[in-house]
Amino acid sequence: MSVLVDGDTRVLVQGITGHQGTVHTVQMLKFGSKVVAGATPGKGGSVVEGVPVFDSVEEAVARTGANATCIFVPAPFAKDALLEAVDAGIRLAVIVTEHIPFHDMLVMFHYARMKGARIIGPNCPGIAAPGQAKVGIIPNVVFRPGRVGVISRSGTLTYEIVSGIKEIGLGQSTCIGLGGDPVVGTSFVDALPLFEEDPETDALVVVGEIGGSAEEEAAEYIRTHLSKPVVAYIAGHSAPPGKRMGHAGAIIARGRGTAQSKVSALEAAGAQVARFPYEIPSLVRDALAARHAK
Amino acid sequence: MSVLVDGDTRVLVQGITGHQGTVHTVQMLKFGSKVVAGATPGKGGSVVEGVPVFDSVEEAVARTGANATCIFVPAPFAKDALLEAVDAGIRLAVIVTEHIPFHDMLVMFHYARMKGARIIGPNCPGIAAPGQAKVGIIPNVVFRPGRVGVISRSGTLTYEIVSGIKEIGLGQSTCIGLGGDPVVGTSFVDALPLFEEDPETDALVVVGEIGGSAEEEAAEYIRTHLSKPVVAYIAGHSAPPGKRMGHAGAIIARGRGTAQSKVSALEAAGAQVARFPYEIPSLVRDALAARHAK
Amino acid sequence: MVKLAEWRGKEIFRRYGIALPRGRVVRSPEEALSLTESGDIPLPCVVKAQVLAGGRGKGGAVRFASSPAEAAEAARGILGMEFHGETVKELLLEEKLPIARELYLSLTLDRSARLPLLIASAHGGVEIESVAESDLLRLPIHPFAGLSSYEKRRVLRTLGLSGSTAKSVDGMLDRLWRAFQHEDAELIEVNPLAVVGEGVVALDAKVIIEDDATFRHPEYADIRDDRTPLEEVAREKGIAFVQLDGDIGVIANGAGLTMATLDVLQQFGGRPGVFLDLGGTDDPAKVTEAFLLMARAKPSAVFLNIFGGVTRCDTVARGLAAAIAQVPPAERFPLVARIRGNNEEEGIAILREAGITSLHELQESAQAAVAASKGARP
Amino acid sequence: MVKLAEWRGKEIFRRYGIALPRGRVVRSPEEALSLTESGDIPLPCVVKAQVLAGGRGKGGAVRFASSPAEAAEAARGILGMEFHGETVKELLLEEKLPIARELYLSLTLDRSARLPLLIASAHGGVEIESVAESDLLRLPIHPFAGLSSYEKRRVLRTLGLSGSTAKSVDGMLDRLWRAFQHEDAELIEVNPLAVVGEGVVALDAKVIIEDDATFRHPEYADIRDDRTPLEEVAREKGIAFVQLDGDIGVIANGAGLTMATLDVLQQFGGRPGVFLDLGGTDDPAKVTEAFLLMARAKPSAVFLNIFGGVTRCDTVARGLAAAIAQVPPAERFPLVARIRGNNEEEGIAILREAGITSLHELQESAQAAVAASKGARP
Repeated sequence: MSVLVDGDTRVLVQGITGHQGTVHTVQMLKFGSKVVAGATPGKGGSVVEGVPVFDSVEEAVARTGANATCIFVPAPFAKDALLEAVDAGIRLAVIVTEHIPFHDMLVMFHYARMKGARIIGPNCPGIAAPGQAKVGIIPNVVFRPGRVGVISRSGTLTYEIVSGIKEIGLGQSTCIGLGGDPVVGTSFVDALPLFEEDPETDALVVVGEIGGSAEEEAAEYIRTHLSKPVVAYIAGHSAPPGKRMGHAGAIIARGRGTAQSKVSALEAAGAQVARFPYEIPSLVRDALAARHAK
Repeated sequence: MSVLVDGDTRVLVQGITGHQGTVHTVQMLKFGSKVVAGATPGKGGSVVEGVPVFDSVEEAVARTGANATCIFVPAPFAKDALLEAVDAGIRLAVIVTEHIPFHDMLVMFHYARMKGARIIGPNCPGIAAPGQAKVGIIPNVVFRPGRVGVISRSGTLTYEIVSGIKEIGLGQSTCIGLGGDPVVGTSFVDALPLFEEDPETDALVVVGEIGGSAEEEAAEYIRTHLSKPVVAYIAGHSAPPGKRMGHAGAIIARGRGTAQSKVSALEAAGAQVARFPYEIPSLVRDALAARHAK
Repeated sequence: MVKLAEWRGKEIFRRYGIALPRGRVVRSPEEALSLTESGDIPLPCVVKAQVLAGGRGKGGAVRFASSPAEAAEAARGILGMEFHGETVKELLLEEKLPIARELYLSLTLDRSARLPLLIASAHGGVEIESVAESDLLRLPIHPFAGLSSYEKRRVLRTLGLSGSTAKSVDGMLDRLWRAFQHEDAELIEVNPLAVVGEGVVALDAKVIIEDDATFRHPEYADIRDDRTPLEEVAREKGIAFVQLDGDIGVIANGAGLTMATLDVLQQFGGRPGVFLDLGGTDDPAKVTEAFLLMARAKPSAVFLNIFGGVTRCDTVARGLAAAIAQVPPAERFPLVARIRGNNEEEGIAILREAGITSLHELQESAQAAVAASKGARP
Repeated sequence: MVKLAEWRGKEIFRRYGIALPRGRVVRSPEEALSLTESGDIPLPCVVKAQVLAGGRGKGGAVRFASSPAEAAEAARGILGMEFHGETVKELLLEEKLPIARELYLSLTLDRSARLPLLIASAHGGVEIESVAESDLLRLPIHPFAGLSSYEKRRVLRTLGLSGSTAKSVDGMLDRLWRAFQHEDAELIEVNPLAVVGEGVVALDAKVIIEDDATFRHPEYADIRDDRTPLEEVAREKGIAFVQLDGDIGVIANGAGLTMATLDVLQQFGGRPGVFLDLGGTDDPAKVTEAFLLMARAKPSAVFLNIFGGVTRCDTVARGLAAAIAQVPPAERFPLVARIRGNNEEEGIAILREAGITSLHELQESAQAAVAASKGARP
């Protein structure tokens, strides 16, 4: 078992005919994902990398049984793409697109939730369960099947960390990149219970950033609900207050959301907090050893 | 047991300080309902018929544990009243107010559904379970505890029919007046399963009207899901096509929603369909006898 | 239900930027002559009766003119016509456009889904009821998401449009949706939506505004094209009053009970001619007014069937007793009364003092009313 | 994040009908003199520096004037001031109103709830961070329901208002909400909201527009009051470029990896001075541009730390190799490179040809970068 995706996940790629859509369709296929359909208005009937393309999501779902979507369409059209997917009955949407206005995302989030659909992202690398399926853009090379779950707000930093886990001979059950935008469809507290319940996951890596309070909320959840060991890392210790560090989410404001506040909360919740990314793999190994020794 | 309300129902009256609000608070109290609070902006601190009045629903809920609301506020303010109730955590709202624009009601309905709250009405007489609780305006005199469930789109016609059931010595488990507006929070197909599952209900009376397709949908549900006997009546056989008969819902358009279409559907579903209201009580008696004879 | 005449609907369309033919409302042949002579309305033009019923084309209420004289002649021919019970008092003069295709679009309510419903068809210009279901696109629109681009693309595929015509319809869909929501419409129908050159034009406009929303739209409160004069008086007094083809008057409370009462009367051979729904009231004066209004409709007999809830029996009885004294002898009619429910005993006592017996059963009282309408004394 | 100067925020407020003091932007003492002499700005008046930092009152960037000469004098005193790193170039001249009370209102985003958040306080005119939590109302507003009347009543109770002042705030809340939504604002803050007579007036306006929404609001795309010149150039080229206080340049991809890189450098005693987030790109030319931009910031050393995903290692290596050849000798600096991930081997090979060794570990490469910044050869 894995989290949210598995061998039965049938992936639709919205925006498959764009450059990124095509490139990552190839990568998803190489990973072993069942990419069953693409959707691009006006491009119905074409084929991209062996994947049939439809004009509408409704048609793609009807014809291929797609049950998850990976959205690459440009920001001004992302809201429409998500609504189309949700209305067509898709219940898992990974939104890779960046720069979606948060006012759009508010509507997307609450609409999807109302209809029982889950969004991962936007501005996220997506989700991957080695040996099962990948919906998103995390490089295939960093993975190796295993029993470590990874949840991260970052993109490339996640690759760095996941790769580090692989380099010491461990592997991942599922890795979710939540995205770093101010409004994300799935936050740490939404993702943590999925890993807690996943019998294939023995330990968790939580990768946070300064800004917002998602890590503090995660800490509270870890403290009260999580039985599995957690290794955490927070990026942005050295970031100057008030400077924008790239992600819209990574702003320190009003004395909340600082790296120190997050680290303290996570430590108080019993998580092992790494000071640097390269410390994570060995902390995970130690946590797994301690868990198995019990 | 009864349907939707019972002895633990704690009723809030929104618009309690208005004439209708006060009159029906008295009637609900006489019925035995626990009317625990009223809410009227600006009238917080006053007392109506022994019931404390609060400025906001939030305060009323916090202070009295109200878990159902009966809304009497005028149509232009009804949407706000409902949103306030739902946001305060109330999960059952009976809206007596008539003339609420359906565009407002669309927002009210979907917002309530999103938050897990049920609306009965608008423009409805509400719900009553004899011996348990009443939330609404159905005259107390027509009731008597018993095992007949009543679901109706009408107001006074419901009283007439419920009263008729009482006059032949039977009684009601729960009676729900759904309201006759084009958009109602609870329709026949929403209410039927509640009665099917209610161990206190042995037979059902369904009172419909021309217009819309709620009765046709009810027939489909009865045919496929209902084990209990159903006696039905449809008002409006003699109504001329296209004439508005009072309820915004009672318009015959496009050959759908005629009395004949509804009667045929209900008969095909196995319901006993009365031609006139005064035939209902004896049909119910027969249905109960047949059920008990089984 | 405020049904708007075509020209009023088009005024709304214009406010929302929906493309229309050039047109003007005229009320006389002279106006038609001068507007076409001056070139304000280009020729050839269309002259359309401003009535609410459909089927104007077949019924001779739409004519074409290619000269000012013909326009005046067409206006003369149509003005004053009786069309399905309406007298034509206004015409819409519009330029005649070169139509490539006729399409259909409407927005209405899907009661079951509790969602606005967009209906589109490539088969416009005919009554939509006659279009095969397979040629209709029915698209529910969620108010929380609004009309999405993907939904508009579905409409465009259904209509078989692309390029700049598609773009023109795309924009119109947004405008129709805005109008539907902001004007609290029950129905907005464009039939036909004409493809003219590279764009589209709304050749007709059917707009129905929700009665209940007129508190937000006082501009519609005065538009009442589809009511008889007595219905209009009743509306001003806040009484639901509908005229039918028969002779028995019915006063009841609540739509369901009113309809059931009509059904029962008809079953016993009666012909309901006017009915009046008191709704919920606790004002005897309103009951009095309603009764006097009923008298003006000159019924052969009146059946009063009240089940007291919000409207208490004693209120009705009091209003009725007061009214009876005020009806002029020439306007008197037989009355059968049945009052039940809240405060039933007080009501019956008040009626008894006024010389009226309240019957108990619906069946017997309906039979009595039918008999009275046919000359028997109740 | 497009932070708007007060006067720009107030222009938006004016468009939405939000009550403001009479005011004008001036850029010279002469303008201040003539506007007060002519009566366009009534006296007494307030002269406010148009800078983005807070604390203008305490910092001497707000002055009062009761004559035209005083207004000109105040303008002369403030224009050209350095205020928290900004040079004052514009002033807002406004009538001074008789203030009865100062309140606080803002709309922002509650990330956890994924809802807009309305914050209100009866304690306005001070930094909201200094107001006790118990004196703040935090009200999440659901976009599907909009700002409801009951929510506005809660705000009015919090502010302790009634009567016509309450009505004035009620209307303002609707307008602020509309502006928040329609302008795609991240923040709208009115502090203080002044009670003046029976109504309220927005004395200050802090508006931040979301960067990502500028495709809908091209009018904001050119407003860039809070960027350094190099940051501005980077923005035009679509590169995230931020200047800090140190001397080491960092080129990375992705916000998280960039921040982690800065953290590690600092840990080893380095002082990051500028960083540049390539984001996701597969265009070597963009990498070249970024590198040349970095050169203009004159770093003591540059640490390139790339984990290839969307941005492939070979793309980065190619762009980097091309750039190095173009850097003028005077602008050269030591470079430490680490490229990992997609197409890692190709990338390393390309760098090797350009004479650059890619290190493998983050720790060793960060240490090397710090050493290089302090004069050691990498």
